[in-house]
Amino acid sequence: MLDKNGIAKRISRELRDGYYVNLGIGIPTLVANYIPDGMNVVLQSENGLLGMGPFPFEGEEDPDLINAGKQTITTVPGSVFFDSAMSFGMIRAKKVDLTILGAMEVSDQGDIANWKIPGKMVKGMGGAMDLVASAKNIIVAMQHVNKAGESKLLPACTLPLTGVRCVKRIVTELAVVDVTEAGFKLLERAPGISVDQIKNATAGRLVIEGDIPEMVL
Amino acid sequence: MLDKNGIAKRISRELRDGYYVNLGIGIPTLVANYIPDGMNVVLQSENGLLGMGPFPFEGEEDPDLINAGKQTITTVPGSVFFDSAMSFGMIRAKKVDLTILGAMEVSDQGDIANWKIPGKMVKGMGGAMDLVASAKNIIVAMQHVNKAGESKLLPACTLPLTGVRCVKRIVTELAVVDVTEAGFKLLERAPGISVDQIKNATAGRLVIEGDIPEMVL
Amino acid sequence: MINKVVASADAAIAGIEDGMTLMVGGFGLCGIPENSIAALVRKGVKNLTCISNNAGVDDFGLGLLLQNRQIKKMVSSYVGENAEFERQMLSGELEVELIPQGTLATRCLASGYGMPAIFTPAGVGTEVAGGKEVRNFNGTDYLMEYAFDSHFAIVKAWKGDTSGNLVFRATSRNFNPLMAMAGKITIAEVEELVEPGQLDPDGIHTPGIFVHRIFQGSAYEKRIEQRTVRKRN
Amino acid sequence: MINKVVASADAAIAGIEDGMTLMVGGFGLCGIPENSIAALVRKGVKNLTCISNNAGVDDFGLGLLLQNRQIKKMVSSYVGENAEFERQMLSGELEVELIPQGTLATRCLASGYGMPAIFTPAGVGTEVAGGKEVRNFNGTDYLMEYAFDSHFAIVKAWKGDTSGNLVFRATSRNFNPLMAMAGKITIAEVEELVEPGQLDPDGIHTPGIFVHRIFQGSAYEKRIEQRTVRKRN
Repeated sequence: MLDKNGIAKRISRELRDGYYVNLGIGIPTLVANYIPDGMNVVLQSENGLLGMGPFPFEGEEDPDLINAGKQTITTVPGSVFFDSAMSFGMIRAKKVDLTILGAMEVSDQGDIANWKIPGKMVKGMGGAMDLVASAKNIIVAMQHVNKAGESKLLPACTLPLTGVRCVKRIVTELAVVDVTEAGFKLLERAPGISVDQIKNATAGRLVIEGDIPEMVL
Repeated sequence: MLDKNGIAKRISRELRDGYYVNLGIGIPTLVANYIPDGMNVVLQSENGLLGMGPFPFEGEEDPDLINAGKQTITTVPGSVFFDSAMSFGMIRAKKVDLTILGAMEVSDQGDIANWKIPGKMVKGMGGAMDLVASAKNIIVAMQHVNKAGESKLLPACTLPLTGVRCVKRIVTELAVVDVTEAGFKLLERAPGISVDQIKNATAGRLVIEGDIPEMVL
Repeated sequence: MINKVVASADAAIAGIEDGMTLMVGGFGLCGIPENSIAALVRKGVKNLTCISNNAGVDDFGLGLLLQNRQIKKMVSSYVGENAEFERQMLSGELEVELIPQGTLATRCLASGYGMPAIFTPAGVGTEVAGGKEVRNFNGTDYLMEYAFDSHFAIVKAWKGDTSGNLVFRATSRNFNPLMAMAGKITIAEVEELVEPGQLDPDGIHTPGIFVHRIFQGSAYEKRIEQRTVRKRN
Repeated sequence: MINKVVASADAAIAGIEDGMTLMVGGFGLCGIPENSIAALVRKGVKNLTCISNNAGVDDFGLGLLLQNRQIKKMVSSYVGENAEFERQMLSGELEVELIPQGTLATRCLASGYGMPAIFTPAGVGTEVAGGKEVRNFNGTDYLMEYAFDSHFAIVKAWKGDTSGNLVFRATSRNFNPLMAMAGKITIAEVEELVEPGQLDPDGIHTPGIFVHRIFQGSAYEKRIEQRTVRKRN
């Protein structure tokens, strides 16, 4: 079973040289720590920055320089700032190659719910609805089951949707699955996890064809 | 009867302190020469400049700095450059206080034709259709009659339209008229011009109420 | 050039009355018009509708207006991290309209560019689409969303000149130039006010034509919401 | 940062084939991609559709492609001052679609921002409205106009860095940043190519994400169409 860093590490293998990538809050943010050496990947922060760098050294925080999670950050050489309309413009025009974000639920048609739990304080969707509606490639980083042991990979989402038929791939502590016409297609098992464990943790349609290899991290 | 400079001079009396103004090609361009001393008027050039200055001194022409008529120009302190979408954005959002442009024909409902003569080479409308569709105040600078002596202030335009019901005021070599519900309303006579001369030169509905004063230039 | 300078934040917000709609720039606490917000608190205008990406924190940013019960409705994309906000919302004192962030930005752009409506795929198939026109272009569904209509926009820039030209710094740009374009009356506060000609005409983000009043703010606190740092090796 | 540098104008235009649609930046002869146009002439691709505000003059700018019979159709707002253009148009060799300048600019913006269509009042009640959807918002009629779809965009900037970030100078900006955003593949030629980090991140007009290929041009002629000067007193 993978921990959060393991999920981030596995997702980092989806990166390609020359990609512009938007990382959501939570596990997706950790992916930045696993960009392979020598690979040129540019991070987009939807509050108006291309070329996000690491967190600043203590004492060098700049209140005018934050990411979409409102964390103090830095730039890299070649960074550029822009307004929010241009930021979502480039997202909407599919200039961002890969969007990685978290989810509460994903359906086996690729619907995603990650912004609202009825009865709880609603904080808002931020940029998530724009990102999922427009991304040319969306990978979801999430836990396969919730704290009560219930599957979060469902036949249909029970929570209010963030976007429909948009998720392409999901990486969890147990598995990598793609969203296909036939449902979740199992691609890889986490180290030490059996196909049966994944079956039991998946409520949506799960397609298992041939031998399912273990992830290479 | 006014010459071109006279028309421009009369139009300059429509300027107000703090106005942003777009001047079309031809007579409207001359209006810049008659901005009253001490009055702050900012000229917008729709190819991407606010704060157009005079023509450059010989030898100081900058090929990267032209106006919408493709003439070399200069800037003034506080000038700003922007792209064509923002330029027409500010025009469309009615941020430009006054647009002054030429016309081939104007109808007594305020329709304007100034871009195309059937049978002749069509050069294009440039920014004219955007300007007339969006300007909050449009003044037309034009000749009252064409070279054949025919009125250009008509009951209806005969040429293809540039915009409908948009012209507010017209200044010609003979008169100043406003476009009203009842047609062209005569406001002022050019020096030495009689009401009858204006009547004879106007094919559209002409409203004459009371004494018509002579222009003050 | 036209002089847009007003003497103070209090002078800048003249004409803002109870019940009006204001756009307020900033993302989180980054790039918010601190001086103008303080002036609104002093003035005590009530029943405001605020269009702003976020709602500040309990004791800073728009949170100050919330504390003071001056806001009737928030139009935002994300309103977390604000206990007083949550209390007022759950008690029904505060109305909240949540809008996808890109839709919020583009509706500002639409206002500034005189476009009555725009199309975006954000929110299609979700509760955000409720009651909205859905239109298919080239096989993709889009929602039609309207330009914002607000009485005032209040923005914060890094530098500005007396004719209202504005330059923003780093990610404090965010919604500020968009709201500056969208306001019927736009108020800009700047860290440094300069004379016309002192800003590079190629580097101005907001042309002065969009700005009606400008003043140099003072004592910027620039509070940081998530101070995240790394250790030196 | 991602390196977008190509060796030459000829390398930059690789993949442009007969019958394709190109957006070409510039206003008149101001800010046109001189080196790329020369490369297109050398390559001899034919039946091009060119979306560009103007069509150059007889012997410069897009006029060079017209002279060489490489353009099938022009999509422009103004095409005066070009005798060869007039001859080809009147003889039916050249197809011309005239579009209001603001509509042209905003249709580029729409492409760059992923919006399938926009609304503008320009052309309502004129022959430009023919066949288009008219829609009334708040008592005003607007035409619905579609985003442009083009294979390549070719733009000229003043400075650029190897990752494709662009800065334009004075009014040579015009349509260039809009078309840069709108191209499926965007080619940028610059007067000065620098390393990432050498351009002010607050002053970049076109972020490199929109640019696919960049090269430093040479021997810019920058011809002036209307040399207007005043006398020194």
